[in-house]
Amino acid sequence: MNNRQKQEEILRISGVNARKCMKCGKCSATCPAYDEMEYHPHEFVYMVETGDIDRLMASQSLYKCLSCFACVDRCPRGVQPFKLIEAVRLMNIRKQGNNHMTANDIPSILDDDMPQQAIVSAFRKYTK
Amino acid sequence: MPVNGYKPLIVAFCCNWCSYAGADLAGNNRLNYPADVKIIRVPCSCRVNPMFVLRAFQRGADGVIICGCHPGDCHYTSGNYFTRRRMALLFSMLDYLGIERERTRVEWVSAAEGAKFAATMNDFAETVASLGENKRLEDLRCKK
Amino acid sequence: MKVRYFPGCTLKNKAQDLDLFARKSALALGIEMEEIPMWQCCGGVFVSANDEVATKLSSIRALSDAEEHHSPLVTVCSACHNVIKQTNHQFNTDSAFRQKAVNYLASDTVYQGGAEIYHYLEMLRDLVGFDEIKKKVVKPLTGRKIAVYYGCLLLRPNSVMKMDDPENPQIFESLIRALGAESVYYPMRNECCGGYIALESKELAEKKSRSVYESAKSAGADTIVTACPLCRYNLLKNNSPLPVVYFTELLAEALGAKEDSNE
Amino acid sequence: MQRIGVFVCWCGSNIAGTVDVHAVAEALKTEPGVVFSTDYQYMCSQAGQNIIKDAIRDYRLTGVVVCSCSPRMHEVTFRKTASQAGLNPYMVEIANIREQCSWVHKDVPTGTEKAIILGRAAVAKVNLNAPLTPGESLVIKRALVIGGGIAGIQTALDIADAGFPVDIVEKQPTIGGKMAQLDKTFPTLDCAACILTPKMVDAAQNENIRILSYSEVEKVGGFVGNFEVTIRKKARYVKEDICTGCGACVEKCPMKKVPNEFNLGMDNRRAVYIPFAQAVPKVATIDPNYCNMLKNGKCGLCARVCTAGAIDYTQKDELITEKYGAIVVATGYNPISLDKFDEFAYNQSKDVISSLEFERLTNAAGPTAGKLVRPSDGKHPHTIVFVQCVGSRCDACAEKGKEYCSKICCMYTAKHAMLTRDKYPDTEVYVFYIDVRTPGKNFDEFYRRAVEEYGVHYVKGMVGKVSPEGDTLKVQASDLISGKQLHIDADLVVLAAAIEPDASARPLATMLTASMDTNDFFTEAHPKLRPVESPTAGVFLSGACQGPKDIPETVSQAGAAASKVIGLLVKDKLTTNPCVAQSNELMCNGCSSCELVCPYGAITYIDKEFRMPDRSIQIRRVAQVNPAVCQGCGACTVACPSGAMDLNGFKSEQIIAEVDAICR
Repeated sequence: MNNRQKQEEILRISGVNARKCMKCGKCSATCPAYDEMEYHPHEFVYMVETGDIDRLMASQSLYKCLSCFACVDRCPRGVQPFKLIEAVRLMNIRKQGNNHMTANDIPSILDDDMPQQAIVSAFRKYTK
Repeated sequence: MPVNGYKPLIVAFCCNWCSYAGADLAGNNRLNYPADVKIIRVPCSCRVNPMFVLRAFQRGADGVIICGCHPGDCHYTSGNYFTRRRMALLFSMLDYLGIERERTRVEWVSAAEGAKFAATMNDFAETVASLGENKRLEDLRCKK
Repeated sequence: MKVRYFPGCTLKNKAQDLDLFARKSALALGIEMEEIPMWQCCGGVFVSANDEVATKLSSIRALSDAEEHHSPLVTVCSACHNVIKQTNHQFNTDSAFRQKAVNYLASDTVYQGGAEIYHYLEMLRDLVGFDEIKKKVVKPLTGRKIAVYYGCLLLRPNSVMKMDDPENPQIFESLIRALGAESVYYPMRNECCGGYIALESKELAEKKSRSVYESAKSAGADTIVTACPLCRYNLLKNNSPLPVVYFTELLAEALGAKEDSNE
Repeated sequence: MQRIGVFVCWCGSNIAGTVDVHAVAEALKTEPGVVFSTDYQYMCSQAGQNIIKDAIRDYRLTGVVVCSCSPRMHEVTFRKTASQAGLNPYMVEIANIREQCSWVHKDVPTGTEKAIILGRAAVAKVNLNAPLTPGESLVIKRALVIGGGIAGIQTALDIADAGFPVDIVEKQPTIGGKMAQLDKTFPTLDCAACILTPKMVDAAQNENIRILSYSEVEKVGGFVGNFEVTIRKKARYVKEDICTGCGACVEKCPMKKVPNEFNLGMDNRRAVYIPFAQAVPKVATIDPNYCNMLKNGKCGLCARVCTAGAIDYTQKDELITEKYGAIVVATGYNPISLDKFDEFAYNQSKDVISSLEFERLTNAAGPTAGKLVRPSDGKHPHTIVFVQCVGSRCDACAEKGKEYCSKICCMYTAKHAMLTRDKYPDTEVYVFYIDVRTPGKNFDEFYRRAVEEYGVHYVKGMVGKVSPEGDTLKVQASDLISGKQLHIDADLVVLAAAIEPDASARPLATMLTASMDTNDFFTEAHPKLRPVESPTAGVFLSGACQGPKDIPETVSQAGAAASKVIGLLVKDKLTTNPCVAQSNELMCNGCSSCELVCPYGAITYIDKEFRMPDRSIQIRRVAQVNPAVCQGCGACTVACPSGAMDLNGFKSEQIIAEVDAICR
């Protein structure tokens, strides 16, 4: 897939219209994982809008998103940056061999109290 | 877009305040749509008597479209609401008579929506062309 | 009143208290919680991509069950509630997804999209009523200072969840007041604890959790109450100085159902 | 049979480029009724019009078809031409072969073929045209202005100055509107009260102006030149003509805990009150929701202390009916409710305030006598964060705010920031902006001064969350230029709330049959060329009811609306559109279907005597159209089951003739 096709695929599976963004930065103002990210939510939207996909797909920022939906709720334009982040992440892990985490990685980072919810969701979010 | 070279005959009733002005705007912006569409100006879409639509089909029109102001924006406050109800009834009756639903349409086009007017007409003309000629209601006695 | 109950896997394992006290309280309130037979894990997180179907089928099975029984579908875990409600929303608004999901399931009874989904809190508010609960309280939690912790999943995305005002919610506070305790306001009650990252980035999870419990503590709370097992785990794992308990436990306590025979 | 002349215009190459104009003129020659047909380069030019006039005389034409641009462009021109040559102007029809033919089709054969068909339809219609004569209606020389803010006051003053009587209807107990609540005005920083209150006094003293305060419009009937309006004058329980505004009653009223709406609830007033010192009319009003005497019949203190004897607890609402020639809408705006934006904690902290509240807090006549303090503890704030675009520029699918830019916020926020830094140099002031929009005379210079001379920190980015912790407000925001998430401990947060039309506008628009956009702003007759007229004749627009605008814009629009009103009121009579409905009494069966669908109430029923063929007299109930009220929409013509109702200029047989011509 070339960059343009990737861009179209991301927009398609996320259902997001990145052109709605008016660059106010409220998503980044609201993001609880901002400081851990290389590219921040508003940059995600801009990079998808302009087709700068490869750099985005290579970034660790994809796995810092907390899925808290705060950017979705507070965006004044209804852009839903979270859905873009998730779509880019899926583009990555849907490609064979691109899992962010494998089943073998899990036991070492597990502890006794960890609820099932965290483990199953890790499989949803990081592997395919 | 003629299908198999067939060019349909389409009558468009446009209200003076919104849709007719929208059609003018399409012209100002040089937005193409098929010449099969012929516009008749009426003061309000509610001036369109179901009789006019029947007459058009009787005389061989292949499609009839009625354009008015958006609901709530009628120059005469409520005319387009009458249109919406009247035409819903008429179209379902025409459907019963074998005039396909796709041959009739009500659309809201504002004076500012030149692009929408052209897009609507392109779409409608294409749809009607794909249905082919209207034979159901055509009164052959009217043909010379 | 009968409801269909989707407990979810965490409630069968690490969060058995959340489940147990939910059942006991329901009993005390005269609600019959019928566990959906052979329910399957919701997946823990809603995959927002609209071409993702398989991961959402378990939710649709649960929804279909509730529809079939003409009963509200009740969840207690925030994550299950979020996943099921978002799946239902997609089912009802995205016809391509609906078609695919129905094809995948190939079941005799096709889900029509009509299930009513209630979080346990919403059930208390909308189907029972907080005034009614207040009447049934036998051991009011007088003197307790409770910080309610919504987290993210109950409230957001608001366009789908529609539980309460996501920025200034009141549902949890109203319950706490109905139980006779004082509800302490603190601004971080609807901010993320970092739970989903707990597996991978302990530091970030710790930072976020700390900001939550410190906010609650400085507001003068003695207990944090939550509906989410992951929030509870995360806050406690990251050394919350305040106890973190499930809301169902407080409810059962106030209703006098906590110490009943353990069946 | 008509004698019709056809005139095909080239419009330079605009039409002639895609339409073979000679072929069109030639083809139409053979149409029934056509006795003359020609083409010319510019029909609308003097020379072109002369061709038409000459042909009318030479060929004794009874009808004219001009194949040219849109009738919306030159129908009036060609009707005038015909009338100058002695032909009834309504015998002219236009075939639109430019906007709806030559400009939208590419090749000559297609364009020509369609132009011929359109011309044919016009000819078929003219064959059935009948001469029409516009009627006349009288103009009542009195205007009504709805809303007594700066827009309404200015409009009323201008109309009154021209010598026409004006009534101002204001729903509050005083005129003055939003401007009365403001402290200073941008970009000149003159004090709002200093420039507004003299105008309020002028209005009160002008003998042509009657101020109906504490009143609302209840019903509107009639039409341009002759509206009949019912106004409800709400009971204020104080005789307006006797009250001297001394304030003794206010001082003695024991009911002290009524939220003061003039200060946006930041302090309290009494149950009997005068909104502010410069109120016009300066008359007390008793608030029936709080007055003990009105609620329980206990108290009566104000009546006892009123030496003038103005208090009247038995007063009732009064209905006034008055006739007007013109109506001006000046209903203004309100800031939106901030309930849906509680990420900014407006409902969670007293120290998060709206910009209008900030105006009151800095106003010398406000609740703090102009001292800028935190509403929660009365302390001086050291760090103030201003958030712009709260609720403005929201996408419709976000369902929270307004899609439009509220226009005034950038400038008043710059003003607030600048004035704060000027008066309290020890405060740090942050303004979070998405874009700073300052188109206006001296506007950008003003904003730059706030940054350059007063050291206001303008940050490109938005605030994500405000968390009240203890007595500070933790502000989490993004700084897009430095690429950082900022965390500011603020003492006061000021939200520039979007503005929306006043809630009274929508029901008023329904009464006036004036159109509104989806945001409830009144629509202009033409967005560029008729900006102060509503599409409904005789209804004019002044101020923010038409769209967000600042004071200078409001005042100029108010003046423009007044000049349009004056232009209408100087006329003694108006000509009316002759294209109105007409009922054929012989066919009418009196069923009332037409009356029910008429949006203007133009149709009434009368009992009329008919002489029957056997010379007997029969009395039948038949419809009658008032041509002065009818606007010519045609709804009734379709509703009529017996085919009695028809529309002049657009008769059923004419439209059918057009259909037939097109389908031939």
